[in-house]
Amino acid sequence: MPPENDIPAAVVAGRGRTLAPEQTLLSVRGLKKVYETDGGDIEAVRDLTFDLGRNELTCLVGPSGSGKTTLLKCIAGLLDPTEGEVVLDGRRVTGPPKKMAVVFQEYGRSLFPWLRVADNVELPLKNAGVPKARRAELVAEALESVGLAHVPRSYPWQLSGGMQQRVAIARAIAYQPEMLLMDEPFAAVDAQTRADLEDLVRQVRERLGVTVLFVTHDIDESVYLASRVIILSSSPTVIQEDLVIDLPDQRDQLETRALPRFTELRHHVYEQIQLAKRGFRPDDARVG
Amino acid sequence: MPPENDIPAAVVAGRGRTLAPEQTLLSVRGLKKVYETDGGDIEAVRDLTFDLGRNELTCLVGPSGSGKTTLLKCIAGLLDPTEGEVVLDGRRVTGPPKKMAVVFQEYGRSLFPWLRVADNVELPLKNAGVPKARRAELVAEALESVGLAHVPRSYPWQLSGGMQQRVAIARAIAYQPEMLLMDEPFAAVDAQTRADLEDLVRQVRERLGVTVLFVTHDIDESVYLASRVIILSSSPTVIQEDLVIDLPDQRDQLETRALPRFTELRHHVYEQIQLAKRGFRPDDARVG
Amino acid sequence: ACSSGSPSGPAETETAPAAEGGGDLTPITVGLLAIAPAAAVQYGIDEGIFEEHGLDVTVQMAQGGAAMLPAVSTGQYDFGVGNPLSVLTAASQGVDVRIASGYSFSLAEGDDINAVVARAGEGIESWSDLEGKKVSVNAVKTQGDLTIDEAVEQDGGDPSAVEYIEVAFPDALAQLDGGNVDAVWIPEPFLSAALADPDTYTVVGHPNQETIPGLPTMVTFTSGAVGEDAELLEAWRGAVSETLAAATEDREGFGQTISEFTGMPEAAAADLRLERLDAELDPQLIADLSDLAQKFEFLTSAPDLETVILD
Amino acid sequence: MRRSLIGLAYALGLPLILIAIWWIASLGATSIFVPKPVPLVSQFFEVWIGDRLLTDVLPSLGRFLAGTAIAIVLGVLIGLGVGLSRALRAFTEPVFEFFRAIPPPVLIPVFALVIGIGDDMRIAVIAFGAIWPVILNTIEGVRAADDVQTETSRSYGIHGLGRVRYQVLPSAAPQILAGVRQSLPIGIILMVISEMLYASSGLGFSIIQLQRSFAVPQMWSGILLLGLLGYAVSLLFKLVERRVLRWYHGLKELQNAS
Amino acid sequence: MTSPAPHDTITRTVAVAQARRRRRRFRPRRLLLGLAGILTFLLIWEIASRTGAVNPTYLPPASEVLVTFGANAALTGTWVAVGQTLWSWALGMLLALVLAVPLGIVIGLSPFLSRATRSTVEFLRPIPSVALIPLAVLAFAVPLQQSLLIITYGAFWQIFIQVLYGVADVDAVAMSTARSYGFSWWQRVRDVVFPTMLPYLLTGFRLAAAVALILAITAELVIGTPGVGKQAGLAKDAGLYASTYALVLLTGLLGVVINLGVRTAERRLLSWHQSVRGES
Ligand SMILES: Nc1ncnc2c1ncn2[C@@H]1O[C@H](COP(=O)(O)OP(=O)(O)OP(=O)(O)O)[C@@H](O)[C@H]1O
Ligand SMILES: Nc1ncnc2c1ncn2[C@@H]1O[C@H](COP(=O)(O)OP(=O)(O)OP(=O)(O)O)[C@@H](O)[C@H]1O
Ligand SMILES: [Mg+2]
Ligand SMILES: [Mg+2]
Repeated sequence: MPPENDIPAAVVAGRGRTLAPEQTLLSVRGLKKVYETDGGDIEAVRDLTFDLGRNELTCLVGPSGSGKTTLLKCIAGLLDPTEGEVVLDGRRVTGPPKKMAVVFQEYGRSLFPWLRVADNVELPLKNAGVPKARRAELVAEALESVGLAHVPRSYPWQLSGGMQQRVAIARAIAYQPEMLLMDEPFAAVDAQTRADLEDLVRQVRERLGVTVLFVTHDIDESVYLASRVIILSSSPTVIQEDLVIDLPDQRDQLETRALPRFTELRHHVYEQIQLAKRGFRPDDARVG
Repeated sequence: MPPENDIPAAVVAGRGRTLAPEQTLLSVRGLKKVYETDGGDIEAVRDLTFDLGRNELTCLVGPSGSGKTTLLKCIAGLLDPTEGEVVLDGRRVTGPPKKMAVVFQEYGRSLFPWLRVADNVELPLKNAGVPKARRAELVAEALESVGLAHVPRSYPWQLSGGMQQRVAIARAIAYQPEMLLMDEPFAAVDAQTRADLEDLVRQVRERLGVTVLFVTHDIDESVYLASRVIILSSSPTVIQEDLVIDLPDQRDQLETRALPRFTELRHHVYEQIQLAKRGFRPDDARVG
Repeated sequence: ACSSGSPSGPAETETAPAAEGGGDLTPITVGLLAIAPAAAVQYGIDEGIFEEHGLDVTVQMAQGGAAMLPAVSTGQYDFGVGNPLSVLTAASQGVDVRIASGYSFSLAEGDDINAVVARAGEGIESWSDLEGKKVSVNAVKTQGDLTIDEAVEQDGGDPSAVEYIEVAFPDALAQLDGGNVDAVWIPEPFLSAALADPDTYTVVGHPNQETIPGLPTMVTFTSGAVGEDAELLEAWRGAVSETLAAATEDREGFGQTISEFTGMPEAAAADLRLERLDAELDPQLIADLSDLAQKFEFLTSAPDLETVILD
Repeated sequence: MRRSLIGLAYALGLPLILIAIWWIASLGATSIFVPKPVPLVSQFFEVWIGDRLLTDVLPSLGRFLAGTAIAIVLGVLIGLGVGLSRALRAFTEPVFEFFRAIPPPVLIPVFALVIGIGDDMRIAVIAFGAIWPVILNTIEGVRAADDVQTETSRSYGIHGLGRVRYQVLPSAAPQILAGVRQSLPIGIILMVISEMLYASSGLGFSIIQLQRSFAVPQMWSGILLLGLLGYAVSLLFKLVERRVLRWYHGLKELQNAS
Repeated sequence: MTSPAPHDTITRTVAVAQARRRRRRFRPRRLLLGLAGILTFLLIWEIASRTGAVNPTYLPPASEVLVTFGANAALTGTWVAVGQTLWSWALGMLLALVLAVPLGIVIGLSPFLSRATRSTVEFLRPIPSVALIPLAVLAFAVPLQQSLLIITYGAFWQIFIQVLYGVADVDAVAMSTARSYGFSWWQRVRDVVFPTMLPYLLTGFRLAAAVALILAITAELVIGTPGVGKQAGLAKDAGLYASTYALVLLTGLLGVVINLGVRTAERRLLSWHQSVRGES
């Protein structure tokens, strides 16, 4: 089933968009990941190819189990791909790269509960040998920018879920990455906080010029946030569609979401995911 | 700040709608709840009055900490109100009433992990002395209606979150309550499952003629689900608004949500909650 | 295909309670320690001597005098066989125990059955050489260290400078070899083992002979209540007296019983040098012991010997 | 104010009732084996405050401290090493299981053979007995390091010693301290037992001695002293643990409240 | 073997079970490594003794001890001693269980009783059970009774405290659920409290089993209650050093067997609980 009405299709079916080297920050080429388990091999990701441009905010959506987390971990250098490669800024990723930060869904487990908020944000800098004065500066700035300048001495677990997730974001910001990976970071926070955090992510990208790859389950969220949405097929995963979000750059929780174009895009992504869930795959389409 | 445009206001500011006795299943009158703690008294709920009609599906929304859970527990007879009373079907509630079932947010903790799915659903019936044959029938029916007829012998923790929550709902259905209380039951399940469960709740209400009081954080959800939304002020709590949802009775995840009226209602509830969060209270309005 | 025997030594025969008592025997329970002289009671039972005196004896093995005394005082056991100093200590603390008869005595002259032994050639030759040294005894604050203290003092040494360490008799020579202690107080049969090797060990002296020659090493005791029962007491004393005499007489048969009773190899039991066994008790010896114990503050108050020693 | 009074009433109520019952019940008792509250307390000071404090109590405490300190330090080091390597874990597991299962008192005769019967032996016995809970809990704690935390560390380039210091040790700390808590009473028990065999001084020795000389109230006061000691050690540990694991208790309280 | 933190036990049991299942993959390798560990240990022992690094009189080589161990296994005395040790262990455990479980449930379920007994429990619990040895000796004439007092006291607290934890761990939401469905008091105890408490009880039992064995052997060594511990002391006094070590080995194996036995029983008793099934 080809994409319908006025939504532009991916450049090549089953492939994400690729860019010229000078625009590209991250390239994923022919990525495949097979988990070896007791019960046999599980092919989580079959063949992914796409590029992320500098300062882009890309959302990754797809059915549960489609390998979004797997892909992110491969990019973060936390997992070795079975085939293919990930190239960051011209260098091939083999371990966790320096200028990359990851925000995990499980904020409760990703923050160190024995460290206070400021210490949590500071730890990666300390470990990287950043001088003390500079560290203090970066931490203060980062906490300021997520609106948590008032609680540096609290422990993470004394904060609400949304605040905890903001600490994790502050930690990532303070680390000054060029690339920020976020794996369903807002899945467990309430709707109101979620809206605030969404706007925070957009702000951060703008102000710091960071490139963001954002995994989410939530279709509305992906359309609202991204300048581009990559839709994954169900497992073993290929790219179902690589969709440009042609909404105005200034977004607003109420207004943007009320735009007819928003509803259209939302609807389109929803249908694509329903397709993916039902097992439709772009290569099937090409054959069929 | 009075409610705007074409949304009808509550009958009396600060009060919920009341009904004639013959239509009413549940009456809450002047309910007040003060928690006595080491750190002093906390007035969670100040003064709530409203009625629920038979077979209505009412949503309760309000800022975090506004006392939604407290109110629900008072209605369920799990907490004694400090003042005021709850009357179910003409009888005053003093302990957990027979024909009421509660579905908690924490499905993981509300299901008994040492019992299999079917046993979990069966246990309340067993303790209530329902004969074995009848029990088996009710359990099978309930599991069927939540689409879990295929996993009666599994343990709850072997199921996904959404499935677990469906078990909790099945348990409530099998118990054949006249009144079903649900406290943020879908807060922790993913968006797709959530949509399915929402439709399930609407179905159950229709088929079984049960009255539902549904607490949620999610504004979209409240508008989509309910025939009526009660918005609570922030703590100490009174009713901020009692809103009739005049959407068509047949609802659909994509179409209903795309209706302009839906967006309007959504927008309205959103603003009311923002107001509530900023501390606006209906009685202030009356005075100011 | 299990062979009998235990991993800690040769066969250990469970001491069976006395055979079915016939007629109108008085049933009594006697607490014994698993040491050679105590086997005499068993010998007397086996020989039917107690039965002749109208007593049907059940033997209870106890782990030490300290456990036996309370049992006797509260009537769980009717009689016990143990060292007199413990009895005096208990009595002075208000435990209701009475000495019923003599039992065994160290030898008043010649080679005594216990001695202090040191490593040869290390310069510990006289009592006063023990000053500042570690000496092992089987239990602190009993007859061993009491008589050694007195011997050291008589020799012009300072008894408070002797450090006593508790080491079980069988282990004592090994600890002496290992250099963990400087001298050991040991009874037979360990003493003979040491004497057989004069190149390694040297005897410092016999502390009992040094202080109270012929010191009673064990007595039989009972509670005040049983002590009132003149008939029973008479029967007991008669039986013990006869038993001890018979055991002394029949050295070979007694050796057999010792071997069975303690698990000691038969040959060793046959060669064992024994204390003097006698039911007669010279109250003066107890008085001397009491005085000595008070002198070294082993006893904090004087026991009333009139009541403690039954006549 | 009222609250703290109620708290006090709860804390003291039952103990006072029990002591009263004891006191009344022992009023008429004549047997010297029945302890009485008043002589017990007076004996307590008489027996333990004085020479015995220097010759018995303090040396005992010293051995206890030395033994458990060795156990804790070695235990954590070994536990860290073994916990971080799956292969080492498999390699040592059966041997550790076996050693842990040996009731430590039975080692006293053996240690007496190999080490002698001095203080080293007692300290070694205490250390040997107390080390297993520390080792095993440290291993478990290290092994249970949260995946997400580990991935966070890795993604921020925290590895090697830095990871041990910043992530592994703190996250295993609750479990390690749980091990320490188990090892302390074992240390006290072994302190006492090691003084009951081959001894010439110490708390355990004194108490056995008092029992043998039928100084019953004094012996009871010794039992009381051991009780107080155990109580004090557990109290002290709690204080230390509360400080070190403030974050952990805060976290737990919060979780339990919800 | 910590006292499980409240609330997340079940979840954690599941996680542990899953972790174990994951570990199973390495079974053959693990087994080999474990065997290698044992052999290495024995080898070091053998060498230490043979080279005289440790006086071989006092530390006979492993091979000699193992041979003695085998020889001992053929002696009835060994088995009698094992039987005596296990008998006092079992009796002590039984007594502790019978006392601790009902008391723990009753006290744990009543906020008033828990509060009122807390200070007393906090004081009595850390009293080292060996402190009671002299008391036991004076109070009872029969060695077995002396042992039992000490064993029961030590084991009691382990079980009692775990039962308290277990009762305290009953989930508030689970309890609310039960109440909202109108369960009676007894139904709540049976259907909610008991299943929640059971894993804790079994943990307590396992901890108590280890403590009880230690105390049984201690009593044998110090008081002289017949059993393996006494045999070990006697063997050493008699200079049978290889036999001493063999007996120490035996106590260790006894400990391992008891531990395994209790773990198996734990799995049996919780077999209704799927979360435990992965554990093997
Ligand atoms: N460690 C692992 N071992 C084996 N299989 C795994 C592992 N992690 C993930 N998988 C499998 O790989 C597939 C993709 O998993 P992944 O977690 O990447 O999906 P996802 O898109 O992130 O899903 P979700 O939306 O639920 O988070 C799934 O089939 C999953 O079962
Ligand atoms: N057991 C309690 N003891 C003391 N205060 C309580 C207790 N439970 C709730 N409260 C307080 O009562 C108020 C209302 O709490 P409640 O849980 O009913 O709010 P809620 O609307 O359900 O919040 P949320 O949306 O976060 O679930 C809050 O201020 C809360 O701190
Ligand atoms: Mg994922
Ligand atoms: Mg709530």
